[in-house]
Amino acid sequence: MVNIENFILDMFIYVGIFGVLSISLNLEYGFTGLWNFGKVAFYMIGAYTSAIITTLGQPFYIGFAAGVVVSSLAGLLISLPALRLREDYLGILTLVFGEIIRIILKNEYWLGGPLGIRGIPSITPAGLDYTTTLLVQLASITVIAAVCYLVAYRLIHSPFGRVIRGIREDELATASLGKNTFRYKASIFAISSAMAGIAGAFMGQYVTSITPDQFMPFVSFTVWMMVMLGGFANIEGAFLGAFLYIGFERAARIAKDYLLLPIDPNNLMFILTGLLILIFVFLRPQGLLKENKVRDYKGV
Amino acid sequence: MTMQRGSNVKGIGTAAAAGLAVVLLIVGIAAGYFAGAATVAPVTTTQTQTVTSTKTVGAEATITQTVTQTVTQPVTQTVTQTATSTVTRTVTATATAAAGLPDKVRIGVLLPLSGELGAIGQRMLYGAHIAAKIVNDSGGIGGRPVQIVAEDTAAVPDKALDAVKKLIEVQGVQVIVGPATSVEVATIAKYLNDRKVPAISMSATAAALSNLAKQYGDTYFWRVVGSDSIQARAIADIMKQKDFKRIVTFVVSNDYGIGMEQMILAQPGIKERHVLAIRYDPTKGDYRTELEQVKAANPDVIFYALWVESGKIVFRQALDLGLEKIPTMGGEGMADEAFFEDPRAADYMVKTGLFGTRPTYDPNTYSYQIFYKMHQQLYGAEPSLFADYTYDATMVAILAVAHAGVYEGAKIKNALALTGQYYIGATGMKALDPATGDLLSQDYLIWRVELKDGKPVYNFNYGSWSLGAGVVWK
Amino acid sequence: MSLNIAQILFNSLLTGSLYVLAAIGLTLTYGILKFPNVAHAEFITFGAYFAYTVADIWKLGFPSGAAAAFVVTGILGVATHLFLFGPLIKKGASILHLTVASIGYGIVLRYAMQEVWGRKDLYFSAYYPGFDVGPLRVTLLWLSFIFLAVAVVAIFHLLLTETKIGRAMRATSNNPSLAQASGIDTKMIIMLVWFLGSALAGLGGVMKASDTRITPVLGWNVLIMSFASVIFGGVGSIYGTILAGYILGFVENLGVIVLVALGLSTEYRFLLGFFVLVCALIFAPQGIAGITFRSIRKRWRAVG
Amino acid sequence: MAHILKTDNLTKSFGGLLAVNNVSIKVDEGSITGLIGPNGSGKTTLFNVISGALKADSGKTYFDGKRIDGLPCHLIYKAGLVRTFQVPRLFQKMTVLDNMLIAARGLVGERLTVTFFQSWAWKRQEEGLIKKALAILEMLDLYHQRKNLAGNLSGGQMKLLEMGRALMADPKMLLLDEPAAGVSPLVVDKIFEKIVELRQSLGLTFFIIEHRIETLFNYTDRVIVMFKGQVIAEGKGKELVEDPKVIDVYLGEY
Repeated sequence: MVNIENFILDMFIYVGIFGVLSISLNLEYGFTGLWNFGKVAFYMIGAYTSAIITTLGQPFYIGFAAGVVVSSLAGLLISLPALRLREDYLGILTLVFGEIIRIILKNEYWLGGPLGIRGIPSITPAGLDYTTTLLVQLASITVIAAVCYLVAYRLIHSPFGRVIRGIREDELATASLGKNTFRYKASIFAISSAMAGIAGAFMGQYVTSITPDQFMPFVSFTVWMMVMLGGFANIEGAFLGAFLYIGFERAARIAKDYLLLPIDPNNLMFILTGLLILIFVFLRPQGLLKENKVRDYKGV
Repeated sequence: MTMQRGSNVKGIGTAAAAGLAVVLLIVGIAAGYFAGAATVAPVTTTQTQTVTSTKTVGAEATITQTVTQTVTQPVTQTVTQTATSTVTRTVTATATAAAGLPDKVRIGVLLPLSGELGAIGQRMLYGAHIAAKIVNDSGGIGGRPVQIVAEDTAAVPDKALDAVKKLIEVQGVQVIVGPATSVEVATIAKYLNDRKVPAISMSATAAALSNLAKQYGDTYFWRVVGSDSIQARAIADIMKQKDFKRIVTFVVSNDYGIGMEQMILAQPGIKERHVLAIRYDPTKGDYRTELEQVKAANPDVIFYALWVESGKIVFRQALDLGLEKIPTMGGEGMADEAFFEDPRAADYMVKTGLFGTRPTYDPNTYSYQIFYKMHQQLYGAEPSLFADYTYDATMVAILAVAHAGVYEGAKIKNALALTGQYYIGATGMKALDPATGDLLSQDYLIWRVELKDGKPVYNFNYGSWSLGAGVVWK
Repeated sequence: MSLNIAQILFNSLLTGSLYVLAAIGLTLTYGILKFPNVAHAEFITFGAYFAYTVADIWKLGFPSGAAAAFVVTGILGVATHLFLFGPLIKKGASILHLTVASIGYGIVLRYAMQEVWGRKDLYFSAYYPGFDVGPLRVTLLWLSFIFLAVAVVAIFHLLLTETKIGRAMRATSNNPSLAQASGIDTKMIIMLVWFLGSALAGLGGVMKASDTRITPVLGWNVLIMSFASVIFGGVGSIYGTILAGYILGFVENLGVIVLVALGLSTEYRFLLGFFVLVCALIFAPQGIAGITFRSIRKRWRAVG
Repeated sequence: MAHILKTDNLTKSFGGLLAVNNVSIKVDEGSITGLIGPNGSGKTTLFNVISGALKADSGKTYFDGKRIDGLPCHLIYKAGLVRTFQVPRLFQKMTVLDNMLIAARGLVGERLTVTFFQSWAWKRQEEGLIKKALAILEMLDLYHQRKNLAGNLSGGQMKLLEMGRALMADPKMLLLDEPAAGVSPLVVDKIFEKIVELRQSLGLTFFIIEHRIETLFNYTDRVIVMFKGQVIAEGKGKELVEDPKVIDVYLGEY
């Protein structure tokens, strides 16, 4: 009764969800140079907004749309004071923002309380067998990821993408060239928060249950590791990084059954993750894939 | 969990014999169930059931065990009918191979083996291994050995989801013991329903989990521990009986603590006596100002709902701040000898005469002794909090597989409701409600921390509470 | 009985003292190397575990445990610089990469400690009974906490103002390349900063652990508030950090009273500290060390 | 000739240090004006204040008849005043061509709606801009580097590219901060010849900080001398060489 294909399909669904999160972080950090250590906040806001609306009986597309809008607005809201700060302060502020949202959700019973929201309607019709359900979900996240990819693709391969790269390289120089850098940074924050929001909304209906404990700061760090693995400022790398990280995690879970180690496998896995980060920082700080070019300028 | 040391079971020569006995008991009960299923009253009313088992173990000894258990269904509060049935069986050691079972019967276990609850989770896992060893020592389920497949959840919902998917999809596990926390249960419940694999939790007590079956249309979540809603009732009754007029609740800010606080406040007659609610951050380790607030509220009792890790710090700081004159109450999580590791926490508990509720079970029963002895033998230590419940959850899972006769989640689930009624576990009778997966009844004993020979101990004979009888002091 | 204000102020002092001990090291390395060292949390934890080993496993007593933790954690900090951050900086790693490296290093350290000392919580066996001083309830441990923090502050003050090495430290913190140009051995100074910073973190860990328990997440739980103190006080400013640590301790404890009165979880207490921090970031990004009335007015206009 | 740039008692201090102290200068339209002074005399700070990178503590700046002090950088650019930096601030991880194109005025592709839904619109617009950029690059002898990353250029090429980038913005006036620093002496003259050429062909105004006084005197119409945050002299190169104040504070050091 082993259904390894379900495990693999499920893994790819998560690769899709985290791929979208990685793209959104890549837009912020990889292309614009904004430190966002609170990615999980917008993921969480998307998930909760959508969950609340769909459990009230609204169809999923309204929930998704609301999730996108609310997390995008939250991104815009936090960006107003935050984007004036130094980059490392911005990182710490966003990290704390995520914790604030999580603690509020945990303590407010009308928002679900510590046990969160259960029974979120799934987008798959009831009565399908499990593998088919997974296939439907995988198809849906593929569509979502493709849309996010396309949005990111258009953004970074355009004059807009040139400006945000300029902000990353040298904000003052960009401003001296007539760009209202604040507006660009705020737009990027809003767009990538919207992406994180839809990832959250999708995850909510897939698991059909969300709890505040699912949104610990470590989730943000995970996304950072994925971006780092795949390559900064590379939107294909976002998916590669998500695939490698999640694949590593799942493979390690299975591998530990076949290895007899003198060391606790859970500890070992974390130590290896930490070492992997260090190795990348030392040997390939830019990640596996190279930065996406703005344009190829064929024929020029 | 703690227990009194002295054993009243005489005549068991070796632990192996004891193990064999239990398995025989289990198999016998299983067989007896199929033989006499029709004669058992449906568990819709309150019933008192006395189960007496007599069995012969080799040439060494004959053991007779009598367990009297009151099974009360909480939904029907007014007792309309009491049926007593006595089942006496003599079991012989014949094991028949179950054709529908695989070569190895895998029991999946989800526990926090790392993270904040890692230490306690590792020791809870002992319970599962003990259950498996006892069954395997006597030949497994119809000749098929039981294998424990443990996965770490770190008490993180996402990891629990990963872990349960690995168990079911990669290893084909069809019955699961765990997970430990209510949050994890809430996260994986839909998946269990989708995959039609039942999970039996040993320690998820949140009342809201009783709705899962209704929400998802089928009962794939079960628990061998009472829902907080029953315990809250017991606690409220005790508070009213003691006539506390200024109650302070001091709870850990998580699903257990906040849930407990909310459940107790929802009981009639408590809100008006409640003067202050404090929910604290378990990671903070600095509760002096919270405790100062408590002092200022001038309560006549502090009700604590906390886990041992942060709880010890709270108690120690309460003692340091001179709060030892205010009487204290607590929930089941505090009946744990791990509190005594910190002499100051123990001192506080003794000085304030901390008392509280805990699901009743008699550590003197044969069932508990089997578990206890095996634990001592294998791990050389006292069983820790919830190791016994893990043991029972595992036993219930094994029994259900034996009942079902096939290794298939949906059938095992169907067997669970019936299995539970006949399993007398280390922690008492495990009658499960097929509609919600909850323990049908839970009586509570009232314990109190006392000084005995200069050492702090739990007195488990301080009083008791049941739906019918209410609070009884001893 | 009404609220004992004196006791709450005393509690604030206690909370603040811990932040000060944990944050001074952080502000030193942050100021000179310009990146937030997240692995600082693990130095705090390591100090606690090491002190436990010396005090309760080798049974050498609590004071010698604390002293040993101070020295050994300091050495760990120096080793970290020599083998990790030093080479990275030489390679020209960006601030972000240093930060990410410190996250990775922190994970390695934390789980290595978990492997060595196990997951079970550990407790110091040292015992300090409480007694009353006027309206205050104190214990020897709490007093030593405050005394230690004050002593550290005083020693640092003397070090920075009265000694050559202290002036060199300040110069390096303000402008490393200028300091180097003016003949200061910045390498030596940076090493010293790592030693002192980590050693103080270790000591802070011992203090926190003796008040509570030793767990692998001990430092992590203190880290966020340490960062708050550092940024609030102005990165690199020791006096600012000290002041900020005590202010945050005070705000938090006062916040508990407000939160309980509002019926909210005191888990929000850390948000109150952060509310102060965010205001500080917006109105005085140089930290409280750089606050003047004019700068506040200017920021207000810039934001409004 | 009209004054295209005028400052009125500009003052900027850092802590206690007055970096720019009551500076009032005028730059004629279509002129090449030099700004000299010893290190730390406030030249770059003056540029930063004029271009909006720093906010003045007090004083006014007029450009092309409009007041521009207090405006953010990007609005000063919009008015037609574009600057370069002492250390070139190129976008090192972008190609030379991208560095040029980013500076262009009125790019429709920087609007999100166009980016998402009308990519043909900005692509068509860029065809023209690419031609213009390539022409400038050719003039600056950077054509062969057009697809290389800006970070891989030599120091002199970076200086040239930064000037090219500023030209791409169709400015009315350019503030050049040491356009020939770190460039070989041969190239220095080439750069200044280009500047003269540009003034003639496009009618641009130049305001240039330069250390090489000889060069500056050869190519500029007027030179302003700053010392310790104040303007101490201004005039034609030859007059200044004879000014005792200038000799004292500046030339004396040489």
